[in-house]
Amino acid sequence: MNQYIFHPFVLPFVLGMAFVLTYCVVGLLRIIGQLPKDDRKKFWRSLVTPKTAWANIRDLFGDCLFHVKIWKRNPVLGYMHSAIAFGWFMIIVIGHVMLFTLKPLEGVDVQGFARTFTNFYYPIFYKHFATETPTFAFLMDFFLLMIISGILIAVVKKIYSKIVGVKRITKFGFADNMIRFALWTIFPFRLIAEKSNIMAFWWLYSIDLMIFMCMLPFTRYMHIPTEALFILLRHAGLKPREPRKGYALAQIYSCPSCGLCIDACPMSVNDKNSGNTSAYFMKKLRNANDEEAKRIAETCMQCGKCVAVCPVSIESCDIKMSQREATPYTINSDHSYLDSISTEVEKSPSVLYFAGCMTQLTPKIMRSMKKIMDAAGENYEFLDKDGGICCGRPMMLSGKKAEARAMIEKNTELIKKSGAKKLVLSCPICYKVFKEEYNLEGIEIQHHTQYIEELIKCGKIYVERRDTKYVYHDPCELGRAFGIYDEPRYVVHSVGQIVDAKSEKELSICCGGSLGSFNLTQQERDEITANSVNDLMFNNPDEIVTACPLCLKTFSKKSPVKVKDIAEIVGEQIENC
Amino acid sequence: MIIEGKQKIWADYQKDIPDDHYFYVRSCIRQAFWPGSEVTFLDITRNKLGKDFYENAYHTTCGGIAYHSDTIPQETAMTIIARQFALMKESGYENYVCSCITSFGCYTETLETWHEYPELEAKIRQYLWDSCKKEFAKPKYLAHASDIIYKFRFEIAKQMKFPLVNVKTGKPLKVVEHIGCHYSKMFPSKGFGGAEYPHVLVGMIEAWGGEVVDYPERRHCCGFGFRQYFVQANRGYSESNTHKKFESMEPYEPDLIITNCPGCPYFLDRWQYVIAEQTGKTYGKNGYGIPALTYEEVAGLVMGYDPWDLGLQMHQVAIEPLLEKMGIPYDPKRKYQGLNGKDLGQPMCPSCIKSV
Amino acid sequence: MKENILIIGGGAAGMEAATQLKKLGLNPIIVEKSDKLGGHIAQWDRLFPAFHPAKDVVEQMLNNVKDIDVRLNTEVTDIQRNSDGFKATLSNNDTIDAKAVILATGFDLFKAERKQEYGYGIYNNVMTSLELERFFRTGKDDRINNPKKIGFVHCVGARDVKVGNTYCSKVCCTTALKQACEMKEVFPDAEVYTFYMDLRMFGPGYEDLYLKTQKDFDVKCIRGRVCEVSEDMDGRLVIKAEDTLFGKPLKMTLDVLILMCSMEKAKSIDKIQQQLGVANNSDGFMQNKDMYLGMNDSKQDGVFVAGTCTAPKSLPDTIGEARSVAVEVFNYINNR
Amino acid sequence: MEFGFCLSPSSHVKMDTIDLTTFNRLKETNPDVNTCIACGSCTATCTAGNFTEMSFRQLLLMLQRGKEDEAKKMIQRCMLCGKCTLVCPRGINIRKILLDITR
Repeated sequence: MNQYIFHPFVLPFVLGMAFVLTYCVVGLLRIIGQLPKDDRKKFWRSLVTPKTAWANIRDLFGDCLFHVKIWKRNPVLGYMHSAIAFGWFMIIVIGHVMLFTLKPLEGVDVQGFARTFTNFYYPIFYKHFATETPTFAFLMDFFLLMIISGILIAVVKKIYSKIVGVKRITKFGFADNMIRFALWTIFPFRLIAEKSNIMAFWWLYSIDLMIFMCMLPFTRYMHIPTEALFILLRHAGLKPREPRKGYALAQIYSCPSCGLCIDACPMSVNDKNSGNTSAYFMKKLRNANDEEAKRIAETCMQCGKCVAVCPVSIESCDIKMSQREATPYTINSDHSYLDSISTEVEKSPSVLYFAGCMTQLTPKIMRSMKKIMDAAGENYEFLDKDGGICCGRPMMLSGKKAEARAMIEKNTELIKKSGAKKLVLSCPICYKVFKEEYNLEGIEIQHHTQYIEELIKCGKIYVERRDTKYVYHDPCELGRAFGIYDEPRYVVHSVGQIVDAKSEKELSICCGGSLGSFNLTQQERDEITANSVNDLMFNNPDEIVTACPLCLKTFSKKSPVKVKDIAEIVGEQIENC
Repeated sequence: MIIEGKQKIWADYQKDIPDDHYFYVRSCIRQAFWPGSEVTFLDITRNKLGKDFYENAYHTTCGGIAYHSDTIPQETAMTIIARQFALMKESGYENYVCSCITSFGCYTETLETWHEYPELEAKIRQYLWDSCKKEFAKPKYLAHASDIIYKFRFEIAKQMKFPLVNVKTGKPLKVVEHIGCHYSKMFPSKGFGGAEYPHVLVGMIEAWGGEVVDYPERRHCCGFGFRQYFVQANRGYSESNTHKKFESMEPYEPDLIITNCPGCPYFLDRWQYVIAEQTGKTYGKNGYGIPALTYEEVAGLVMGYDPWDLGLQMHQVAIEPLLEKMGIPYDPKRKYQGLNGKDLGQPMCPSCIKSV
Repeated sequence: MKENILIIGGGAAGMEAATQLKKLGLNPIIVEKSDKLGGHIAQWDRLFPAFHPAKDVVEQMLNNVKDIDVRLNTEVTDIQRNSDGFKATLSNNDTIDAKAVILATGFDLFKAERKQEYGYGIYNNVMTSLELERFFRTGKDDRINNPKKIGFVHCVGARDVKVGNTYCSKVCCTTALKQACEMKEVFPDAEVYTFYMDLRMFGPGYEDLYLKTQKDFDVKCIRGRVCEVSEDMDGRLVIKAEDTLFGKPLKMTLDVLILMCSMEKAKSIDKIQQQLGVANNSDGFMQNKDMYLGMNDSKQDGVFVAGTCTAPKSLPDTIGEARSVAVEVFNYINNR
Repeated sequence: MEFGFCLSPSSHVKMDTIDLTTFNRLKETNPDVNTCIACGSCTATCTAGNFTEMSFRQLLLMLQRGKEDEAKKMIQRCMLCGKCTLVCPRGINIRKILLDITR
């Protein structure tokens, strides 16, 4: 047998590779198996539907190899990731291409299994076994250096993360540190081995690979193989049902613990709370630390910013919700008293206005809405002028979907009975649940930002412009949840000058008042609010405008300038026409 | 317990009452409940102490029951009282003593009201004249019959045959004192010892050799409360009051309860039977209850009156264990015989509480 | 200008007024009936709201009056007005001629035994706030034996028509919470209850003390006046009160009950007050000229009032009044 | 024997014997349960309280007076809307406490 085709140092690699492949296949089957039946069907169908199939291919390359999302956010980190991922991918591909085009095994007396076995490791250690053409040599060296350049950045990032614009990185345990060290050293070893052909380095290279692959399933680097599956599942349009099964499990393993969400999370303004961010949540889930996972899930404000910045698009908010749903409480809700509430309506309005609980605490929004609707000559009615029924969203936020139904049904009944064709809401918290959970066919649901924009655009109201500099705060459940960014800005622009906040739109920082969190103390919330206000004050606006009664109430406590609702500034500048 | 503290209060709440020449009025319900008590009182004061206690055959109720049951207005009650005072005046007495605590409360309340509102007194004077053509004088001194026994407690002690001592152990009997609410709770200065730590019964117990039990619910009402008792559905409240007191005194293992009100001994006595029926619980030893006696009955016992002459067979709770503790001889056969020796017939004996 | 100013009372008000008058060039003379200066505050261990040692304050005040003529163990037995001011005869037969008199006679603590239902002087384990301060100072009191349940009753002798005091004694609420915290410090395992009618946390830092009392010391504040105290077989106290916020009566056993006694005007000054013609107000405290601009003036020329002889006051209030009375007296002497 | 009446239960809260397990457990995770000043803001603003007897102020007292069953019954009315938490002058995290009670 040709001495150049086999050497014992390939064995560690082969072992590692065999292990990781087995693990991945088993994991894959497990995840698919855990999917509820209808989800599984959806998944198979998505693989053959051209639209999703194309999206799959696009994202597999774009996200897994080129890391387009990270590039967009931070080119240095983008380069780091794509250098390593794409470089590695390329040397594997080129290695195999070389195997086929140069046919180095041709004429060697290996057949059958032995042949396959040799194919398996040959491209990884090819330089020890054969020489290549200059083109291949150049390509292989080029990508190897590319990987090493990425690793260099990674080392620098580890030592001084601020240099790449990251304030906080996830804190890792022993395994994660160890595998990272293995990853960092694989390619330098390979470079030295290839250039010097010293056996020791080939051994080190192979052992490093084995360490990396054997540890892979137990560390964050598992995201590399899992992400591919996650992309497919995501495109199939699934939702996590249980916090540690099926789709959620795929997400858990896809989380690279990169920690981008740590800086993004509004809670991180307090160092103590940076441990309550999504990266750690996913880690706790992965480690099956249910107690902690539960606690973090209930501390989260559900603002969605971690999802917005996640390079892997992990739906951590949804997983946290499924975690909340999985927590058994015995609240035994009894809302039967709602049955006795009369559904009689005095008049039949065309527009029905539902202020919501939070707006009841900010009556100036209601007053402004009344003024606006009067000015527009609308035939409207207030659904909850004498105190209404909660929309059900807060109950759902606590993970009690079934308990929320009684409220949803009663409100639905009240709304349908009114005969209105349009429902206007002032509270984005309500808006979300009305949009997602209510069955109000034939009734248009609008947040008042959209409604006012419409009134202005169609000339039903005329707003006199003034000289005030406004900054607009995007409420989480209006902005990130529904992408309603332009309507409010149009409205604010109609009233006065609009300046940017430091973080805008999908990066806007939660006010801190969120009903999503159960555990945050008032003091912790105040810190978040102060930070968010600072961000809004970036361009020294005269007034802060928001479109959520809860944001309004929360900011008002901490803001150095006046805080107003969008309806309020319109109400102030309104003229009948 | 700091006894000096109590003594200081007792010294502060002493009232001035004469030691002789009283116009005595009876209680409506005591005559039915404890027929021996008032007789004994008069016998002790007149014959044993040699005092002048006059009783007028024409005196009536004070109206207290009707007044507290909201069936007559205060003016009516006051006119009835004015008539009693008129009888006293006509009989030539100035000192008024009543057997009933409710009456004592009503008299005190009336006199205090007249003091504060003289126009009301004038009005009542007119009412009395219009209705009976009588004129009244306010008593110079008003006393409750227990005040008299309290005043003469040491004289009684001198004639004492059976002190409140357990003859078998030689130890003083443990005695619970229970004061009628209307004795001093309304006007603390009108009762010996005031409202919080009344001395009227404590003084008797101590003078006669007993040991006073001060238990947490000592101040609590026996539960009579006219409106509570008169309506059957409300009697549970009445019973519950008594129950609360017994639960509180139980750990002290009292031998005897001494009272100065018509209703209290009645309810403290009879409810023990009802509680035993309903809950199976008795508060004395060996399935007996705790005897609840009037102060006259206790005075009579210590002075050596025959228990059956005192009317102790009228008590639901068997009195015999107490008599045995005190070493008082008694003839079991005479228990249910009338004064003339005629057999009155034995009452049915409940199974839940021992009655003999 | 070395006019004599007679100050009756050597408590916080008297000492502080004397200190200021001396600085203003007058000659204050303090007549104090007890054997030392300091009044009630000298019997206190720590002061609300910040648990500041009372000793520090008292020592500083004592230091200030080092050079001042102080007559201890002495009472004014007679005082006569003359053309020159006042002539006071003391219990040691000395006489003092003074241009002006300051009444800084302070308060008597309400005699807790007057509220008979609380059983002070009858039940072993009922004590007053003052006695508790003594416990904090000396660490000794027979009534306090590692208690597991401790109760405080507010408004003892205050806001109570039955004892003739309809006024609020102002400082007892804060004192009660302070003492409750201190009890919790000494006996961390004990449960501490305060029975209040209203919690009047009127000064700076007082509300913070309230929050601390609830949150850090886990003192349970129950709104309702204790109405009845009795002793059980073990000598523990059985109390009854209504939890008025819950709307139900409650009953509990306590190991020690502390009565927050109110302030009453000191009685020992009645005769002198009468001689000077200074009347009492409806609360039984000395009447001042008016409660806004004339708070330090009595209605009599040359007679001034300061401190708790006119109404219940906190220590800072008293010191403030003592300083203002000094200015009033100074102006009075100068304008004569 | 049938009397037509019976002993009525005492209305006294017997502080010596009540069971405070739930409240004490609650206190460990939410020390602010102690800080209620009974102002009643939570009750006044309560969405469910508009239709029912729901009152968080009372509910806390129920737990402190050993009426856990009543408290748990009252919680059933709650909509968890969070207005109470927003208006509480002591900053008590009421929604969390409500959930924790049921755990």
